[in-house]
Amino acid sequence: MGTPAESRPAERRVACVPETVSPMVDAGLTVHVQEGAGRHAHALDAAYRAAGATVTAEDPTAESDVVVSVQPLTIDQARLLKPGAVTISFLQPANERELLDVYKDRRVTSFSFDLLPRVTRAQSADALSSQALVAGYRAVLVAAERLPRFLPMFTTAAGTVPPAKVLVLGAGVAGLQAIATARRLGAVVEAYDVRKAAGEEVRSLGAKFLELDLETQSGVYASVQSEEFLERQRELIGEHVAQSDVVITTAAIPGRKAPVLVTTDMLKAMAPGSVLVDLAAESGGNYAGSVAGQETWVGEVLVHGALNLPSSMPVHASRLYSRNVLNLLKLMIADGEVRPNLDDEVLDGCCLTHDGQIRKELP
Amino acid sequence: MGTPAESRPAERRVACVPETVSPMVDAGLTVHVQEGAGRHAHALDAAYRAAGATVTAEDPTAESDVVVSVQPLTIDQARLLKPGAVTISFLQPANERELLDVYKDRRVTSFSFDLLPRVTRAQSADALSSQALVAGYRAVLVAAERLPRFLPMFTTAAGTVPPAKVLVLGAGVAGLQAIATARRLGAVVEAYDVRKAAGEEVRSLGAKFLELDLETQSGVYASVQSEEFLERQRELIGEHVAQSDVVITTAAIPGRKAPVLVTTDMLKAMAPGSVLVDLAAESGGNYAGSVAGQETWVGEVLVHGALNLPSSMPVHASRLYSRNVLNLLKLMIADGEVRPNLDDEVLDGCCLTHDGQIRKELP
Amino acid sequence: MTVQLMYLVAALCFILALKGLSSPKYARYGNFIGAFGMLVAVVTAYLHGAVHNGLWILVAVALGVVVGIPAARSVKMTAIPQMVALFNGVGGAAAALVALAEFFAVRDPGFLYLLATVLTVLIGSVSFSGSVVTFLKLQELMTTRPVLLPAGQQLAIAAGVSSVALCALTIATPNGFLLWLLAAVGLALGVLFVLPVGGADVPIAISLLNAFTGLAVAASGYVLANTLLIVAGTLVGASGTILTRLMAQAMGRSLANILFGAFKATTVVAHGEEQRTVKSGTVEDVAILLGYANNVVVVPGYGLAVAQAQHAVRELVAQLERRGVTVSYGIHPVAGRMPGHMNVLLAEADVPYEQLKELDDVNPGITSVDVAVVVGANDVVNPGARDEPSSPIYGMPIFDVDRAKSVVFMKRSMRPGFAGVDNELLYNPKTTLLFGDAKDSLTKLLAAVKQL
Amino acid sequence: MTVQLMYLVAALCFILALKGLSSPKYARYGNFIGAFGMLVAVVTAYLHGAVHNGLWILVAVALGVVVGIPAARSVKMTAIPQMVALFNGVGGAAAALVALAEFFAVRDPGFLYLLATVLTVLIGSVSFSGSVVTFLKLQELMTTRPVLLPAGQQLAIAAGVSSVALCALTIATPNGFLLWLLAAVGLALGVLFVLPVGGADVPIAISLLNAFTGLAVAASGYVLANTLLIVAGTLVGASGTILTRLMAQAMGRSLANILFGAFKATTVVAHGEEQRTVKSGTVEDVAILLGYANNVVVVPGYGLAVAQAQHAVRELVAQLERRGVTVSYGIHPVAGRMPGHMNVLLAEADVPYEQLKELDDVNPGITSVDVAVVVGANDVVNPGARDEPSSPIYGMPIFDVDRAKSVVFMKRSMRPGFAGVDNELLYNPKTTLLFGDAKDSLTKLLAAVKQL
Amino acid sequence: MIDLLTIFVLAVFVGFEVVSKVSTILHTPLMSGANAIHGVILVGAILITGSAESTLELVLGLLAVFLATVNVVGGFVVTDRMLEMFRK
Amino acid sequence: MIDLLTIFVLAVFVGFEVVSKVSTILHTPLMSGANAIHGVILVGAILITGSAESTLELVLGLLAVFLATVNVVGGFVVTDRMLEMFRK
Ligand SMILES: NC(=O)c1ccc[n+]([C@@H]2O[C@H](COP(=O)([O-])OP(=O)(O)OC[C@H]3O[C@@H](n4cnc5c(N)ncnc54)[C@H](OP(=O)(O)O)[C@@H]3O)[C@@H](O)[C@H]2O)c1
Ligand SMILES: NC(=O)c1ccc[n+]([C@@H]2O[C@H](COP(=O)([O-])OP(=O)(O)OC[C@H]3O[C@@H](n4cnc5c(N)ncnc54)[C@H](OP(=O)(O)O)[C@@H]3O)[C@@H](O)[C@H]2O)c1
Ligand SMILES: NC(=O)c1ccc[n+]([C@@H]2O[C@H](COP(=O)([O-])OP(=O)(O)OC[C@H]3O[C@@H](n4cnc5c(N)ncnc54)[C@H](O)[C@@H]3O)[C@@H](O)[C@H]2O)c1
Ligand SMILES: NC(=O)c1ccc[n+]([C@@H]2O[C@H](COP(=O)([O-])OP(=O)(O)OC[C@H]3O[C@@H](n4cnc5c(N)ncnc54)[C@H](O)[C@@H]3O)[C@@H](O)[C@H]2O)c1
Repeated sequence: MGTPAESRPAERRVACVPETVSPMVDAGLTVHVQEGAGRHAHALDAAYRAAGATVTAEDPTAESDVVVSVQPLTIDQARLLKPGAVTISFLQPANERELLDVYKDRRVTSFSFDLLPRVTRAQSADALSSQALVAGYRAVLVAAERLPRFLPMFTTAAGTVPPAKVLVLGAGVAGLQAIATARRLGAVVEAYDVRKAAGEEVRSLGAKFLELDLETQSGVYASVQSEEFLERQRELIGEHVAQSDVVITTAAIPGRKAPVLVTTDMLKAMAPGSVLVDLAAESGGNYAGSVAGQETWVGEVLVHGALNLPSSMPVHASRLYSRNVLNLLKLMIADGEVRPNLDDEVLDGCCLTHDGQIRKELP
Repeated sequence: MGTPAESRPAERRVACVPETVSPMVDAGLTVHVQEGAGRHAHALDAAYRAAGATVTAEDPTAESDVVVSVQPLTIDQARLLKPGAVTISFLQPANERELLDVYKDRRVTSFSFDLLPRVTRAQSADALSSQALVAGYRAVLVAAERLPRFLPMFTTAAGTVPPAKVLVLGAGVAGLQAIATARRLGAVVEAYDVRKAAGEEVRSLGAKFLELDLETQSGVYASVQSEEFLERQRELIGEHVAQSDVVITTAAIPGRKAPVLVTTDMLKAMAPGSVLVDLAAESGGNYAGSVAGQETWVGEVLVHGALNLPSSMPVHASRLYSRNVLNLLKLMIADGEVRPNLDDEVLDGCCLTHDGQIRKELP
Repeated sequence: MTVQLMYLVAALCFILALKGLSSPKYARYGNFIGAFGMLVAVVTAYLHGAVHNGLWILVAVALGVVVGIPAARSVKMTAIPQMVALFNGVGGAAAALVALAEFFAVRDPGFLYLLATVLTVLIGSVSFSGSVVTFLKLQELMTTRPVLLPAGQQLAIAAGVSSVALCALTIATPNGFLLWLLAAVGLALGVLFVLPVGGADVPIAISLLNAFTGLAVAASGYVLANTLLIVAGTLVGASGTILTRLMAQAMGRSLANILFGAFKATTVVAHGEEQRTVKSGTVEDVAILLGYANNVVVVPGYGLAVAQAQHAVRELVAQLERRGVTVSYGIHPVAGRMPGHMNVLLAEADVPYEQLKELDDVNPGITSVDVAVVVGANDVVNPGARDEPSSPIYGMPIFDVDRAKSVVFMKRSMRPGFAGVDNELLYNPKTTLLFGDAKDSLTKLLAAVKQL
Repeated sequence: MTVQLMYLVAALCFILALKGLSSPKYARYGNFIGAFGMLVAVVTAYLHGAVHNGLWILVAVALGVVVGIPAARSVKMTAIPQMVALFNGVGGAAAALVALAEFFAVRDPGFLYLLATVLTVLIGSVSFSGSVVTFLKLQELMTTRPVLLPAGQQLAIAAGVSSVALCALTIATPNGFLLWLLAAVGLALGVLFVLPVGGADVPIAISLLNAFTGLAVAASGYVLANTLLIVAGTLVGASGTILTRLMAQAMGRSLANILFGAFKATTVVAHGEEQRTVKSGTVEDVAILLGYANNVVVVPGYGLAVAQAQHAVRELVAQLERRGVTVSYGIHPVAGRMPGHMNVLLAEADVPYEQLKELDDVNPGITSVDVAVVVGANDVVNPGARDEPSSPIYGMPIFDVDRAKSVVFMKRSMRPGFAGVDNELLYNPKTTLLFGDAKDSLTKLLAAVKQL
Repeated sequence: MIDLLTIFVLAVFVGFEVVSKVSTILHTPLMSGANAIHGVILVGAILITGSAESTLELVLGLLAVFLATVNVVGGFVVTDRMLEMFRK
Repeated sequence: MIDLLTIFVLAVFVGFEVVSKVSTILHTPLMSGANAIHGVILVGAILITGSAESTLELVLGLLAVFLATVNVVGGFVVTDRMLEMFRK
C-alpha cells in the first residue's frame, strides 16, 4: 500500500498516519509512505518508520497495489498507477472527469468516500462524516476569531455583554457540530434544516430549531429543492439572519450545487462586524457571493468562504481519515490480499471505476 | 471631552463608544469624537452623532478639557493639550518617560488605568481587569485555531480523539478567563500560580491546580520572585508543559518584566504541533523567546507572542473600556465640571502627573 | 398476667418486624424480630395453655418443622411466590380449623362469638383453597391463563350468596354441620375467586389472600378472646390490604379492577406486540437494583440528548458513587446523531473524562457488571447487530449489555431506534424497562436512590 | 355502647389530625379534623355524663370559650409560642384537678387506680407550673437567660425525691391532704425544672411539657376508665416525645443534654461572635420556605463556584419552578473572582440566559421577593456597602436582599468574604442561615422540596 | 387491664409513626395541635363534674372544665392561625 | 368488647402506617413476612388443642397445629432467603 504526499494545493492532511500503520501491517499489507507526506500533519518520517512503514524518497504510487490519498491523485500520478491497482480517496466525481477516464483506461479500481453508502455497517469508514465533524468545529472557531465580540455572555463591573447569537443553516453532521461548539462557547444558537428529523436533533443539542412555515422533507438526505421553495425559505430565514451575530451555513445536497440561502440584503441588515462562515463555499456557496478560500466584506459584514477547513486541523483530521481508510480497506482484504468484492453493498456503492468501466452515472 | 482616533499602530479599540456618549452628556460633558475614531470597532460616525456627540474632522485634542484614549497619546498630540487638561488612558509609565515630561510641562493632569488601585470601589473603572478578560478569552481562541488538534474529546466511529490538555500559567484575571474558555471548549485544563488563593479560584472553575512543592505567596498580588525561586519553579513546571497540547502563559508582576517560566527545552519536549500563547510577550514574555506580535516555530511547537489581544476583539473590548472610562470620569465630575479630587484614594492612586509634577516614582 | 405480657411483647415484635421489613436496610432484622416474637408467643402458649395433649402438640409442631423448613430451604428462587401462597393457604386452613374446634368445645355461644367463628371459618377456607389454586397456577400444574368457567360468574355469585346465608343460619341456629358446610362453600368460593385471575395478577391475588388470612386470624382472636391473635391478625390484615393496593398500583392495575375483574373475568393481556412480554419495573425497583449493585455501566444514546438528561444522569451517577457503587459510562462511537454527540452532552454536564469508557474497555468485563443502564440508547446495544447476519445493522460493534447480570432500559415506548430494527434485548428476561422520558425517569430514580 | 363508639370516632379523628398536621399539604385539614373529633367527644360526654350540674358545666365551658378564643385570636404571631405554653399549662392543671376531684368521689380505690391518680396529679401540676414559667420567660416577664438558684440542683433533687415519696405514701394510705401536698410539690418541681432552661431551649421544654400533659391525660384515663382519654393522651404523649426529640435534633442539642442539662444547669450559650445571635435553620425549614414562596431570587457568589454547585442550584430552581414558584438569578457584576465567573458557571449548567437578572432588574422589585437565596455570596449582598460610609466596600452597588421578605444564606461558616468585611445581613432577623458546603445544602434542599 | 395496656402500646406506636417524618417548620404547629388534643381532658372534667356530689368536687370539676375548655378552643384556634401560611 | 374494637382500630392504623412507604422490590418479602406472622394462629391452635376434650377437637386442633407450624417456620425461612440480596 502506498501513501504519496498530497500534491494538491493547500492540502495539509495525510491519508495514513503512523497510528494506523501497524493495524495495516497486521492486516497483511506492506506500507510505503512518501518522504514528508505527513509533514503538515506533524507526522514525522521517523514515526512512520517506527510504526513499521517504509519511507520512500519517491512517490510510491507506481509501485503500489493500493494507493490511498485524501484528495484525488493528479493526472500525472494516475498515469503511474499499476493496471488493476486500487485507489481510495475523495474523488469528487463531478469535477474529475479526466482523472476518471485515466482510471478507466488503466483498469484501476477506484473508491471514493463521496459515494460511500451511509448504512450502519459503513459508519466506521464514513470519511464525509469524520471530516464534516472537523469542519463544523473549525467553522465556529473561525467565526469566533473573526467576530469583534464575545460569544458568551458576561456580567462584569464594566457592564454586561449579551451572548452572541449564532444561526446555523443546515443541520447535517457539520451543522450539528457547529451548533454544539457554539453552544459550548456560550452563544445562543438557532438552527434550521429542511429535513424533518433535524428539529429533534437540533433541540437535542440544546439549541433552538427554527420552525418555518414550509413543507419540509422527511428522509435522511435532503433532495433538490425547487427555486420557489428556496425563494420562500430565504424570505423566512431573512429576519433571523439579520438578528444574528454569526451565521454558519452548511446546507448541501449530495452531488449538487449548494442551495442559495443567504442574500446580500440579509447580510446588509446584520449588525456591523458580524461574520458569515459559508461551509458550502466549495460547492457554490449558500451565499452566492462567497468564494472558497477568500474573505470578503459585504458592507460591515465579513464573509468567510471556507475552503477545506478540515485541512486546517491536520493532525486529528488525518487521524480520523486514516482510520476511515483502514476500515474501508478491511472490507476489501481477504486472506491478506486486497480483493474488493463488489457484491458487498458498501464497496459497490462507493466504487467508481472497475475493470475498465465507469460504474456510476455522473451528474 | 474629546476622543481622538487612536494613532498608535494596530490599535483597533476606541476609548468612547456610542453607547456611553449619552451618559457622558447626561453627566454634563460635551463629547467630541474624531472622524473615524470608531471605525475599527464598527462604531460608525453616524452612530456617534445619533448618540449626541459631535464628530470632528480634526483631532479634538487641542480643544478638549478631557482627552480619553486607549493607548497613550503621541508626543505630538500631547503638545496640543490645553494646560491643565485631564487625560485618561493606559500610560505604561515605564515606557513613556518623554510623554510624561510633556504632561508635566503642560501641567496636564493625567490618569493611567495601569495604576488604578484595585479596591472594591474602583472595580467598575478597572480597565486592566476588563481588558484582561478579553485577552484571556482571545488567547484560547488563538490557541484553538492554531492547534492542529481538537480541544474537546470525541468518541466517533472513526476512533476516539482524546481531549487536549491545556496548561495555564498565571491565574490572574486573564488566566482565569483562559481556564474557563478552554474548559468550555472541552479541554482538560491545569493551571498554576504563585498566589495561594489562586488554588481555590482555579478549582472553582473546574480545572486542576498544580500543587508545586514551593513556598507560595499569599496576598492579592504577586511580588517579584528571586531567580532561584524561578529556577526551581521551572523545574517543577517542566514536565507539565511537556504533557500539554496548549500552554497559555499570563504570569505578570505589576510594573515589572514578566517572570520567565517556560524554556526552549520544555517546548522541545511537547508533542509536535503544540501551541504556546504568551500573553506576557509585551512585557518580556514568560517564554524568553517570544516576541510580541510574532509567531515563531520552536521545533514543531508554535509560539504565539500575543500583542494587544483585546484589540483583536474591538467591539466588546471598546465597550468595556469605554464604560471604565465613564466610571472613572464619574468619580471626577462635580457639578457638571471635571474637577478631580486627589484626596480620593482611587484618583490619587492612578494620577500620574498633576500641576506640573510627576506624582509617582517610576521604575 | 405474665402470659398476657408475653403476648404483648410478641405483638410488639410483630409491629417492629413489619416496620423493619418495609425498609431495605432493616428488612432482615425485621424478619428476625418477627421470628423471635413468634417464639415468645408459642412458648408462652405452650407453657400456659397446653394443659392436655402436650406431647401430641409437640409431635405436631415437630412434624410441621420437618415439613416446613426443608420446603422453604430447597425451593428455587423463582418458585418462591407459589411457596408463599402455599404457606398462606395452610395458615388460613389452620385458622378455620381452630374456629371449628373451638366451636365444638364451647357451650352456649353469644352472638359476637358466633359471628367471629363463622367469619374465621369462611375466610380461612377461602384463603386456603384460593392459595392452593394460585400455587397450582404458578407451579404451572395448571394453566396460568385466566380460566373462564362456562357460568363462572353465576357460580361465584351463588357461592357468595349461599355462604352469607349459611353464616346467618349458623349464627341463628348454631350447628356443627352447618359450619362444615360453610367451610365447604368457602373452599369453593376460594377456587372460583382465583380461577379467573391470570398471569401477572396472581401475586396480587396472593397478597389479598394473605390479608384475608390475617383477618381470619384476627377473627379467631375474638373467638378465643386472645388479644395477641387480634393484634397480629389485624396487623397482617391491614398491612396486607395496603400492600395489595401498592402492588396493584405498581403494576398499573386498579385493585377494584382486579377484584371485580376476577369475577367479571376480564382477560389480562400481556404487554408488548405479538403477545411477547416485557418486564416493566418501577422507579423503586430500579433504585434498589442500582443502590445495591457493585458495578454499573451507563450506556447513553440519542434519547439522553432528546431528553436533555445529561445533568440528571450525572447526578444519579454521583449519588450511586456516594453509596460506593462503581459506575462508568459506555460511550458508543455512533451513539446519538452526530459524531461525539455523547461527548458534547456529558462534557456539558461536567462528567469527568476518565469515566467515559469505550467498547473495548467495557465489553471484556461486561459479565461482571451487575446492572447495565441503557438511557435512551437502542441500536448501539441491539444484540442483533452481533448475532443476526440478516439484520440491517449486522456488523456494527455493540455494547454487549445482554451479557451483564441485569439490564435497565429507559425509553418512552416500544418504538425502535434510528435503524428501525426491533431490539431483542427489550424482551430479555434480564431486562427491566423503565418507560418514560429519560430525564423524568432519572430524576425520580435519583430521589428513590436517596431514600434507600 | 353508642357512647363508646362515639369516643372511638373521636380517637380516630385525633389520629388523623396528628397525621394531617405532619404534612404541610394536609396540616390545616388535620387541625379541623382534630377540632371535629373534640366536638364529638365533648358533646357525647355532655349528653351522657352530665347527669348533674349540666348548667354549671355549660357556664364553665362558655367562660372557657370566651377567654380562650379571643386570647388565641389576638395574640401576635411572634407571641404564639408562649400562648401555646399557657394552653398546655391549663390542660395539665385540668388533668390534675380531674384526678383530685375523682379521688374525692371514689370509695375504696385499688392500687392501679391510685397509681394512675397520683401520676395524673403529679405530672399535671409539673406541667402546669412549668408551662407558666416558660410563658413568663418567653413573654419576657422574667429573664430569658437560664436562672441558676443557689442550690437549684439540690432543691430539684429534693423535690423529686419527696414527690416520689408522697406518691408512695398516698398509694399506701389514700388521703386527700397528701394528694394536695403532692400537687404542691409537683408545682415546685415544674418551676425548678424549667428555671435553668434558657434561650433557645425553651420551645423544646414546652414540647416536653406538652408530652407530659398528654401522659397525665392518659393516666387520668385510667383513673376514669375512659379509653378515649387513654388513647388521646397516649397519642399526644408519644408524638410529643418524638417531636421533642426532633426539635432538639433540629437545633443540634441532644435531648438528654437538655433534660439533665436543665438540672445540671448548663448554661446555654447563644451562637455567634460577640454574643450576637444568628438564626440557623434546617434544610426542611428552608425547603418549606422556598416551596411555598411565590417569588424567589437566587444570588450566587464565589462560594457557588468553590462548591461547584452550579448543577445543583439549577436542579433546585427547576424543581421550584415545577411547583409554580417564579425564580430568577441575580448576577452581580463582581460576584466570584473573575469577570463573568457566574456566567461561566451557570452557562455550564445550562441555565437559560433569560433567567439571569442584573442589579437594575432585581433591586427595584426586591420588596416583593419572598425569599432571596444567597448561595455562597457575601460581599455582593452586604448592606454595609450601601449604608456605612466607613466600610471599605462602601459605594459598591449590591443586591438589596435585606429588603426582601426573607433571606436564606448558604455558607460554611461565619467567615467574611473577599473584602474581609463583616456582613450585617447575617444577623438580620429575616435571615435564615444554612451552614455547610453549598452543593451539599442545595442537594439536600432539592430532596426536601421534592418531599413537600 | 391488659387490654388498656395493649391500647396504650398501640397508641404509642401510632403516635410515633404518625409524626416521625415531620419537617421542622411544622414542629410548632404540630406541637400546638397535639396540645389542643390533650384538651380532651375536658371530657374527663365534664364526666367528673356531671357526677359530682360534694361541693369540693363540683368546684374542682368546674375549674377543670373551664381550664380544659381554654386549652381546647385556644389550642385549635392558635394552630389554625399558625397554619395560615400553608393555605396557598 | 369496645376495648377489643379499639385495639382493632389502633392495630389497623399501625398496620397501615408501618408499610405505607415500602418500595416495590420489598413487596414480596414483606408479603411473605406478614404471611409468617399470621402463622401466630399457632398460638390459638395450641390453646385449643391444650384444652381439647373430644377426639374431634383433638384431631382438628393437632391438624391446625401442624399446618400453623408449617406456615410459621416456612414463612420465616423463605422470607429470610428472599432478603439475602440485602445483606451487603
Ligand atoms: N453518531 C452518529 O454520528 C450518527 C449519525 C447518524 C445516525 N446515527 C445512528 O443513530 C443510532 C444511534 O444509536 P442510539 O442507540 O444512540 O440511538 P437510537 O438507536 O436512535 O435509540 C434512541 C432511543 O432513545 C429513545 N428515546 C428518544 N427520546 C427519548 C426520551 N426523551 N427519553 C427516553 N428515551 C428516549 C428512543 O425510544 P423511544 O422513542 O421509545 O423513547 C430510542 O429507542 C445508530 O443507529 C447510528 O447508526 C448515528
Ligand atoms: N468578579 C471579579 O472580577 C472579582 C475579582 C476579584 C475580586 N472580586 C471580589 O470578590 C468578591 C465577590 O463577592 P462574592 O459575594 O461573590 O464572594 P465573597 O464575598 O468572597 O463571598 C463568598 C462566600 O462564599 C462562601 N463559600 C465559600 N466556599 C463555599 C462553599 N463551598 N459552600 C458554601 N459557601 C462557600 C464563603 O463563606 P464561608 O467561607 O463561610 O463558606 C464566603 O462568604 C467581591 O468582594 C469582589 O470585589 C471580584
Ligand atoms: N446512518 C449513518 O451512518 C449516517 C452517517 C452520517 C450522516 N448521516 C445522516 O446523513 C444526513 C446528512 O448529513 P450530511 O452532513 O452529510 O449532510 P450534507 O452535508 O449533505 O448537508 C448538510 C445539511 O444541509 C441540509 N440542507 C439541504 N438543503 C437545505 C436547505 N435548502 N435549507 C436548509 N438545509 C438544507 C441537509 O438536510 C443536511 O442536513 C444527516 O441526516 C445525518 O444524520 C447518517
Ligand atoms: N479587588 C479587585 O477589585 C480586583 C480586581 C481585579 C483583579 N483583582 C485581583 O488582582 C490579582 C491579580 O490579577 P491580574 O490579572 O491583574 O494579575 P497580573 O496580570 O498582574 O498577573 C497575572 C498572574 O500572574 C501571577 N504570577 C506572577 N508571577 C508568577 C510566577 N512566577 N509564576 C506563576 N504565576 C505568577 C500572578 O500571581 C497573577 O495571578 C488577582 O488576585 C485578582 O483576583 C482584584
